[in-house]
Amino acid sequence: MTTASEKTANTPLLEVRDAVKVYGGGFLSGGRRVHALREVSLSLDATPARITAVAGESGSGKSTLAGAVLGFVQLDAGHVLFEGQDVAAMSRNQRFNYRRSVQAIFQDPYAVFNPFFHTDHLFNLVMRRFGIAKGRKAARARIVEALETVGLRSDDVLGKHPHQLSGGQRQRIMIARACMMAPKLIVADEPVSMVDASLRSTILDIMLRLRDDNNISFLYITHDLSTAYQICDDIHIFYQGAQVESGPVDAVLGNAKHPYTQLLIASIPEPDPTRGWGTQLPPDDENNDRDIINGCPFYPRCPKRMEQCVAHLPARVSLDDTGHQVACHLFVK
Amino acid sequence: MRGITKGYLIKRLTMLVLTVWLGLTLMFIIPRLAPGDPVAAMVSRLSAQAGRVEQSEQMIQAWQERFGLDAPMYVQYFRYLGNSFRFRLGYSMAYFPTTVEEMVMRAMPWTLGLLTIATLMSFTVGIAIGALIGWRPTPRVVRTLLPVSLCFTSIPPFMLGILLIYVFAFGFRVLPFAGAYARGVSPAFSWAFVSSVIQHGTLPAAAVVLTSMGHWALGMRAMMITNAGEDYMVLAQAKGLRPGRVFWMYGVRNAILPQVTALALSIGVIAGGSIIVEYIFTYPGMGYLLYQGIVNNDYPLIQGVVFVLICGVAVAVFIIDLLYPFIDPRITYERG
Amino acid sequence: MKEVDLSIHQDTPPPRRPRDYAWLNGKLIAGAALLLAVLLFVLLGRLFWDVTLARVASCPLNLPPVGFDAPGPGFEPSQSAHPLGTESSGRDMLALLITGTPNSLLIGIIAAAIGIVVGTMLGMTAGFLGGWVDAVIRICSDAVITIPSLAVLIVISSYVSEIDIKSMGLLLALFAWPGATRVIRAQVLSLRERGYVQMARLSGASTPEILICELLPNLLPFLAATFTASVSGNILAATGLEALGLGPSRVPTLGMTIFYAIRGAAILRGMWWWWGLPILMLMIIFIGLFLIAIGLDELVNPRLRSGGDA
Amino acid sequence: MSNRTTAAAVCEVRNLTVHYDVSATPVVAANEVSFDVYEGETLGLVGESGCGKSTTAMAMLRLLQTPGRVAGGSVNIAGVDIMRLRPAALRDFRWRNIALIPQGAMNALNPVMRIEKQLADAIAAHADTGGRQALRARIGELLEMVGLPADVRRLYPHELSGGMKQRVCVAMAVALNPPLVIADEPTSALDVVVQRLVAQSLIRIKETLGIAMVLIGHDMGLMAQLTDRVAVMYAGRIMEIAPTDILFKAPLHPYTQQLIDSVPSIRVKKPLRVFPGGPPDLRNLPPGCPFEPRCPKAITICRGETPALKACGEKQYAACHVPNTNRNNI
Repeated sequence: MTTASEKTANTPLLEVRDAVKVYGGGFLSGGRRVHALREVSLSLDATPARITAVAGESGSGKSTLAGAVLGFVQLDAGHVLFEGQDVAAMSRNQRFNYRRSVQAIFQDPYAVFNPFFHTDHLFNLVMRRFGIAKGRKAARARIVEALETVGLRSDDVLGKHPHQLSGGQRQRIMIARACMMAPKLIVADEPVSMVDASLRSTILDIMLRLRDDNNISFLYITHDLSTAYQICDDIHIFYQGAQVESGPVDAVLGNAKHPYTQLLIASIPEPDPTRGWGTQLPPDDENNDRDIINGCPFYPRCPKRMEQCVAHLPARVSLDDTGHQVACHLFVK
Repeated sequence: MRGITKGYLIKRLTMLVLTVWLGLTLMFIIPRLAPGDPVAAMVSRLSAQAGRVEQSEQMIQAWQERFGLDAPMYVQYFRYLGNSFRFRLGYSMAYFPTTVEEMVMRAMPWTLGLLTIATLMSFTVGIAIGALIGWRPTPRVVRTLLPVSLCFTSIPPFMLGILLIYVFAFGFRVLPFAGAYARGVSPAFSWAFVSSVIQHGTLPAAAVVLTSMGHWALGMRAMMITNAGEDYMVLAQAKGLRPGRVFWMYGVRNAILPQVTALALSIGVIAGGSIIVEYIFTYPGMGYLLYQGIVNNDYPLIQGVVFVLICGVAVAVFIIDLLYPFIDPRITYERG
Repeated sequence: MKEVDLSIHQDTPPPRRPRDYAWLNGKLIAGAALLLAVLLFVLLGRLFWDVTLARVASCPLNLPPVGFDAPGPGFEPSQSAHPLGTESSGRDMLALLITGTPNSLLIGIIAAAIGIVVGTMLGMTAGFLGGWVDAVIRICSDAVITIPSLAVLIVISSYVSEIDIKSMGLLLALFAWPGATRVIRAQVLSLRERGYVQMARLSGASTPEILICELLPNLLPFLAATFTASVSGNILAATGLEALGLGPSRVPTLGMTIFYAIRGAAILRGMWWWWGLPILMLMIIFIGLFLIAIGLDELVNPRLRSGGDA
Repeated sequence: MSNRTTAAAVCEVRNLTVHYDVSATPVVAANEVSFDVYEGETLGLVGESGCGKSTTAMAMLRLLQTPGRVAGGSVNIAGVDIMRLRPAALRDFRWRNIALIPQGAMNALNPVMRIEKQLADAIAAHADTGGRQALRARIGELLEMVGLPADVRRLYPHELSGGMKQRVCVAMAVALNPPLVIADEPTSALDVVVQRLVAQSLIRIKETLGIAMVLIGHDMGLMAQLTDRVAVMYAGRIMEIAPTDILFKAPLHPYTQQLIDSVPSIRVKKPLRVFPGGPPDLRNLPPGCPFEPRCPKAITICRGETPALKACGEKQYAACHVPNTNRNNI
């Protein structure tokens, strides 16, 4: 390892510090307040590239976190740091660099295309702004190269309207677009939840190759623990805006400690008729509209709840030296 | 939480007050922006007229008091707002010493009656036609014939009014062409009077109804078609419900919601259109009163009529807004 | 070929190509043809007809159109020099139509154009920025929509002794923006959550760039539909004012002709051509605009086509 | 999972063919689909998007909307061919004999009607409700059966969570005790924990009422947990049909194999297997076996001849020229 990379290795690539986001409750909007992020902290190392999963159900705040990392969502408190720089307080130059280094893939591979333009528009937009290649020819070569990385032939997809392409082609174009900029981080917001089984492995495979060959880190936002288990290195389990359990994926999913993680894992239907669903029945979902403000948000559904759970949010406790942390009063000494 | 919540009520009330205030302020600003100081011109015209009018002094005084022309602008403004909210609209210049309130009160019932009936009719008939055209199981014959009834859509109501007068009042001479009731009949709750009112109201109402129902029909048709693809429509059919029930409770009931919103939005336009219809038919309502004001340069009358029109429309919109939560349970829903 | 949305019952929606048959929409074509005919009439008329005949006392009075009998005693028979007849002040109806139609159209177009530009800017700002800016713009436009604009315009016109075509258009534009604001705001609200807006942002585009380069092209059909509706609404308001005698009086307009006809008791004297011809012309314009508006509506919302009339 | 041998068929689908008339040559969305559903069993209908599973379900209810139409075949439920019923009889037949749990839980309930009224609607259309009290009691009973409190009946759909809405749909489907219920991706829009809850109520009504069910889905995991038999569809055809335990242990069709292999596990890490190609384009199907372009085992005959569904072992049928028999070691 050279000294230069040592320096970057010390500062994390991405760091989220005590991020808080609350929706609603304003004067005009009224309605109840939704805690989308409750003091969330996580960090991604620069090298080697890793895939970090943020997993949770709908309403867990995982998409808000993605939005905050991409600069779409303003935090109410806390910071998002990219290579040590606060995203909210960047200079023009830093912001340019950040835009180039942090890219995204979204859930819906259709909506990301402006229906008015050809698919080329997406590439041209980036080309022009970031000056990735000089001249038409070089630009074209760059695009073709990026498309090849994701297994697409440029003749099949360029110069077409998005509706003329299949879902798999569209999603791969998105990845190619992100790759072309040679980013350091790609935020993948549910990239496989709207594609068929056969395409799912194709896209996950591309993500793995980009991590290994191009040294691109991923923040993989998902509701699907199984795909996270298969491709991720680290995982953070979210529940209603709180990180309930995090650490290396084998530790968290193989040896789940938080009752919520355990419930999630037990609820996954196994593609094996001989292995039943287990006996742990989830509590009913309508008991959960009680909004716990200070305590553990999982309290209303938790099978192991205790008195102190309502009182205050449990701090994250490290279980071992691998980084496996859990936020549950069961483990607070 | 059902029906109207406090927050919703406050929002709609704010809107009502705001609309009326905006209208009043416009009425206040317009004469002061007009070229050549029309207020001064008005006063001079007033003095010229005073030769003919006995209580001229009193009239000019009342006029100046109302507008408080020598006071600072903000004093004038607040005095004006105060007077308006107490429904003191001043004296008519052409019919002194009749007050504008009196004249408006005399004209209002006619407009209110004509407009309410015409609007409700065009809305319900239009909705019914649109619902039938947009409903797949409607017999093909009906779906082909019904759109014919919409042929007057997009034509301004007053133009249709002229045509109707020409055909029915001048040509066939079956219906009267002017006024609200026959000259010989005195206003009383008698058959002669009521039938006369209905006869006189038919053509103006027809002019409004025939020209506006097409818009409701088109909006309704679009929503019925959009609705037909909704999952709850498929489920209703799967449940084996009678077609009538699917049509009303699942189709019409949902498709009508956007039309009610559209109704609230277009009341102002409908009221504007009916002003001119009344003028064409010399119907003794607000529209005709307004025309008289224009002809006589009777500015207090014009402003008074327009102020009352603005209030009336704002109140109508407010009422529709208050009814809305009862037909759409989602509107005031807030969790927690 | 009929375009249908299979997505409800088939698992993959087939490609939808709204642009492929944009110009095959019958209503759109019919509407455009009507308006084109009106324009052609005006242009040819200016070339081949003496438009000074639209002045007062340039012709004999009260002539019926060629081929029609006089409506009663006291009328002269029709003359071939005045094929559409003349009215009570001695103006030639054909010349009136030729000169009045473009004026009426112009007022509507000026007002609608200003309204659409202002409305688009406000609607985009409101929809994209959200927050209190949106609240203020929304509340204001809703309040202005509620106010019966024609009534306020009557007040204004009554204070203005003389007005020309352009000022009339400007005056109408005062109330022409809220409709467009509402439509555009609603569209932007739904479009701004689309992935491609986020994509453009990731590609480093600024907010104005996103609004103009990404959103505006997709709003075009909505703008076209709103514009058509607005032209129609403004011509209606203008003719309404003119029919009350509040329009421009130095240049002929169709509404002013109707005003004179009403004042001249044309209906009761049986002079149907006096009010009938300008109304016919306006009806053609309104029907043309209306057809274009519903044609555009079907373009924006393809389901409407396959639905009811199928 | 019981292997019924003597159970009678509640529903017999024979050669069901559905066309979508979107161009000169119709798109065949379901092609000669035949299967039986036996009393009390759950039959899974699984496949990727565009495979015709939802189309088949809708055709079974005669709810296809234009341009879709049934071009041939029959669906016999309780001895009546639903395709031959006249409109009035069809109306009466639906829900009493075949009910639907729809796909979009979010939008399947009428937003302006209370839950109670929507449940009552279904009952009152077909049976004597026995008065207001009896009806209310019945509705409470139905809601309880799917684990919802009785006061849910007073609410509007927007006041319920997705899982609750879907369970209301389940309660509605069994209101008249129909012999057959079609569940069209009943949990596809739900979170995994809620999905488990809804699945639980499906299992419960199946066990207590003995209702036969056709479960449409794309999730092989859910199929393994909820069904007794599974039919795998591809490009409008049934590729394989077999009892669930056999199908998962020894799939015959290469496509079934791929479907099972592509489900990521949460217990064992295995290298990702990437399968070439995407779902078929129904407008432009290859001659022969529709799966041939993506099939790792394709041979010459696959390109020319469409394989028919044939028995390849007890209760197991596959439409393949080269079924995977070497794994068939049971």
